[in-house]
Amino acid sequence: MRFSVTVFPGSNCDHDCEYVIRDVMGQKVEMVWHKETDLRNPDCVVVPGGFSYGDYLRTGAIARFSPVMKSVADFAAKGGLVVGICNGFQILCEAGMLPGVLIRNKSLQFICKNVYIKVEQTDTPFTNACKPGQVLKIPIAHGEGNYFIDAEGLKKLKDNRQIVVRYCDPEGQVTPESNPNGSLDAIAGVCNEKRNVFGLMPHPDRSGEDVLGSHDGQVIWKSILAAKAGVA
Amino acid sequence: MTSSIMDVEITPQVIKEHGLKPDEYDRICKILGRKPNITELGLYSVMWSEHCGYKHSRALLKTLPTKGPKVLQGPGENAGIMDIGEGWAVAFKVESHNHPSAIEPYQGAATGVGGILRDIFTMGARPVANLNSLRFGPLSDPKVKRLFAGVVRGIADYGNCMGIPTIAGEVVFDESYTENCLVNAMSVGLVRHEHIIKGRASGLNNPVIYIGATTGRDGIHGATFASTEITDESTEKRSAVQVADPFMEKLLMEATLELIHNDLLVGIQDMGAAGLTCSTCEMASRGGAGIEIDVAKVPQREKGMTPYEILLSESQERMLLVAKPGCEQKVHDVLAKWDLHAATIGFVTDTGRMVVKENGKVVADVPADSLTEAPIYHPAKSEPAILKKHRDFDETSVPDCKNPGEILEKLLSDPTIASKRWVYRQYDHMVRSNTLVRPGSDAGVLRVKGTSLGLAMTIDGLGSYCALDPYEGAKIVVAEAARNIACSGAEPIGMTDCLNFGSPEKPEVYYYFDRVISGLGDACRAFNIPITGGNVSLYNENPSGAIDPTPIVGMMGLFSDVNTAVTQWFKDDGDPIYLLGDIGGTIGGSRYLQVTHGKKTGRCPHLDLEAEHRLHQVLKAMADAKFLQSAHDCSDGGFAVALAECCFTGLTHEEAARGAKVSLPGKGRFDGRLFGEAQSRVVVSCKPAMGAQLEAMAKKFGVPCEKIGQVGGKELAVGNEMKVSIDKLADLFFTSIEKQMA
Amino acid sequence: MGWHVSVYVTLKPSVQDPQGATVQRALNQMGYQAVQGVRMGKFTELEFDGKLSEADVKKQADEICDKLLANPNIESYRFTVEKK
Amino acid sequence: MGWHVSVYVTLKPSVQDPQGATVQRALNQMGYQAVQGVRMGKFTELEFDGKLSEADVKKQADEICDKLLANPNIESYRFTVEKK
Ligand SMILES: Nc1ncnc2c1ncn2[C@@H]1O[C@H](COP(=O)(O)OP(=O)(O)O)[C@@H](O)[C@H]1O
Ligand SMILES: [Mg+2]
Repeated sequence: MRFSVTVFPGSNCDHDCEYVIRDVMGQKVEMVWHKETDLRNPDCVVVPGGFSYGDYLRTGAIARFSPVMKSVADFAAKGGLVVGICNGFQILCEAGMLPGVLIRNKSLQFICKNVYIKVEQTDTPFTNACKPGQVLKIPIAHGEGNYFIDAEGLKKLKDNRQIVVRYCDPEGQVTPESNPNGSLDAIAGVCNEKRNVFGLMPHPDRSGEDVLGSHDGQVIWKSILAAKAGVA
Repeated sequence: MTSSIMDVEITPQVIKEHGLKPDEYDRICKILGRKPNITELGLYSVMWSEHCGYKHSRALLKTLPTKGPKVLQGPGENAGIMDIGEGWAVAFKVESHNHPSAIEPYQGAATGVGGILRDIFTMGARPVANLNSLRFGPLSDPKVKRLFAGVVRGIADYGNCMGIPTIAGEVVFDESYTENCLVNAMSVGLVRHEHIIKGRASGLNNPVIYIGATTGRDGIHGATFASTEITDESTEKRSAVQVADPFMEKLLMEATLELIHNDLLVGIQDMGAAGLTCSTCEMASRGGAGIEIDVAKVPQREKGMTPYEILLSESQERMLLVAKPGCEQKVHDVLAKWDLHAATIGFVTDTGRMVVKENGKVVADVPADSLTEAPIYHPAKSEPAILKKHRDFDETSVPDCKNPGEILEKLLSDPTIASKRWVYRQYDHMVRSNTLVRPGSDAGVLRVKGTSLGLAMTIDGLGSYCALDPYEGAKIVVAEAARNIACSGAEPIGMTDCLNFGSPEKPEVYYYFDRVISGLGDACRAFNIPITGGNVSLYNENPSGAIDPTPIVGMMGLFSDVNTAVTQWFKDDGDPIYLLGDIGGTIGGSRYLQVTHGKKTGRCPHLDLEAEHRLHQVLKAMADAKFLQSAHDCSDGGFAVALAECCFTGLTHEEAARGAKVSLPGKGRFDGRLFGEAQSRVVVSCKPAMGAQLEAMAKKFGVPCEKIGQVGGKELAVGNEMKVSIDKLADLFFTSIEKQMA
Repeated sequence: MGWHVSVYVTLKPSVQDPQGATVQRALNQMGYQAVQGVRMGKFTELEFDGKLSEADVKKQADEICDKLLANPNIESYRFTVEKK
Repeated sequence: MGWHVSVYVTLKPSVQDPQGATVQRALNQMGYQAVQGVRMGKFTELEFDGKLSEADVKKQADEICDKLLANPNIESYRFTVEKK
């Protein structure tokens, strides 16, 4: 399967995405500089984490005007799979490709640690290999991962089953203590209505191998591979 | 405008304001064969400051061991470099940003990280890890809390934005640092041998190119500022705080590495302390060449800047490079890709001189190496009377402890001993997906992708020991850092150090400085660990006195097979626990004596260099043979604290806390054996089936080894003397700083 | 001569403001009990070329606010234009 | 009834503003060539208890700005007070 990873000035998890896709999952991966418009014919586009434009102004606010983002939007409009991780999620929200917005963590601090997330929806191309309610141990590393959306938006998310993953404890219970950043409804990741665009704050790119503390992130990549196989 | 500053008369007052002594001024006149103009005076002033010129330290630094088969680059470049095999090398260096952080904690610490990162990537190495060593006054002080919070956030924001994991560090809270906090930042990079590049200029007429942020009036005289004591007046001089721009630095880093990997450069140097002045004269002097630049071509942020200001500005995130002939256009193309400013501001000459023009008119013309060769001083030294008092302290005047459980709780809650989770959670320590051992164990461990190699790293300092006995204390700092590496299963291969002291012009401070350098050198020679570079920060004092003499040591360890890495926490119930080394029994200089008895005194523990070296070797051998389930050295808080940490520090890594039941070896005072800080001791555990082999191996290496108990239960039980709940201890340990900072 | 545009971006009332809440707590703890609410926003100053007409400056400033300086999901903005 | 205080915190002119510079570059690249300078600041709204006198509000607001909202090493501030 062919992945393209977009690279913005200030992206810094681009290497991690490249590594997990190519060396751990054994797939093809192209790195696409933000000034380019040709995505090089991918099956899935990954918008990686990092600090595009230093996170200056607002996370993701400047990156979304990069030339490559128009191509990513067109690709998604045609049904292509797009996944945004951490800063990638923030960029997709700013670009309007995903609903909601990510604001400062409730603690106002950057937080780097492993958390647990619960898979709420398995009928997406990004989670189809998960069992319903499966709990994944997966790291977060962000200062602005506090998901917010207005009441109407939240209702829509629920009605359309767009809340894909939520923060929980190791047993899968969603508790206030297991919500690391104050996200509304403990939302860790959402998809769009068409279910082909997915964003999440936790890092499946950093949790592909046991030596790193968890291989649970692999199931996200495996789902994407399965989705492609299903299409073919 | 320009002419008015050029006309400034060089009076004794002007010379003094530039921090130059009358005989230094005479020396400048002799070098030039005439009087310097004000711009030239400015150049000498910054380059001959303590910070850049190492006037009071160079003679002693020369005594340190710097050579070894793996050393590819020793002191003298932006960072030291060591071979680690398979065509890879590691670059590392530590640097202080104490004074700027005291004035403006967030920006000061952030720009400190920025500076040390530039030192790494200007060598052609990609930074792969950051470390930091911090010292503050007691955490109960609200001013300290703000300082601590600001410094940590500054380090976090910079490293996180750059995408470089901060994987190790240390924090100490002690009264001696209340007015002078210490912020030492270390960075580590990986480089293929063929990509190593140096900060030299060569090749007649090769273009000299300026890249990065524009030049403003910030930090002018930062270097001279870092070389004087903090007084109320210096808080006034602060007008020009440097604002960190990690995004710019990220672009600079990527562009620089691309330029180097495409073989477009002759040399490259960052602009740190003393800015354009330092980078220009150092590159010329190292390359045995000359450089001519025109300051009018320097990209400027403010209007009407004089040559003096442009040359001395310490605006951050700037670099100077010399392109290969015919590569200038390609250099500009790479920089354009990264949206970076670039300006050709001059060219390489063969005159050995640093010539500065402004719109074609010469404003400074001096021999480049006269700037990099500051005068060397051999200050007077005398042993402070207090040292004898410490040595003569009578331990028997302190009653033995009756309530070891309570003392253990108190020690684990002491902010210096307690978990620094509040700190490292703010640092991205996983980015680049190489971190195999995250913060919380004796050393951070990284893999080198595509190989079986790995690196272990740690940074340590023990100012309180050095204050009691600078020679012994310095030996212990090296030993402890190397021991931390050995506990992780790696071989200590090289070291960098940052020497934080008060004013060298005071004979007592200089005495400490001299003895500390002897101790560092002797320990490194005993362990065969070369020092590949470092930094000196003097004048860390205020009207009420100097800081404790604080050498900080950054240690690099190598794994040929990183799968042998060991962590400090117990793994399985039933595993036997051993103590390697002798339990000892003195309490002098211990954290215990300080925390429970309020006494910062006594005889500093003694370190037997040979016994310590054998310990490092046996630990490595045991790790290689995969005997070890865990290994953790006894340091602050002694045996009891080390044991407790083995029980619960795995919690940071989502591993279960485990109890242990052990007997207390040795004879004599309980408090000495439980909480004393005798050296060369490590608590290890292994799978039950490995016990006999482990004991045999210890015997072979001549290292004392005693089976003391086994892992299991919900309590830490030491003989009949102490029994405490692990959950309670873990809670105190992990939340003590968090609660104070809430 | 140029145009000086001052832009004020504020969070919509329905959006939580963790930073403002923290500042308020800190102020109350510091003894400023009379502070009953704190909201953090952004203040941006833009300098425009003097050759543009006032109408053009207003039009461009509005676009810039709408597209870049504020996120309409959570923020509102207003701005003022002065000749300088 | 209460007091509404609007605080404007800006970087001192000599201090570099990486955020502003980055936003300016972005705007220029997006086609807004007429934007010749951008400086980023903070805009904070404080609500004070209406029982305080105007003079007290001013005094407290000034202290709050100096101690907490602005960093005197690099920033300046000004504020306005309104009855609401
Ligand atoms: N404590 C020390 N031990 C060994 N070498 C040192 C020490 N302090 C400084 N050096 C070496 O002296 C040289 C000059 O240091 P420094 O001025 O800090 O470098 P930079 O120009 O990068 O700031 C460097 O090569 C450094 O490694
Ligand atoms: Mg340097």
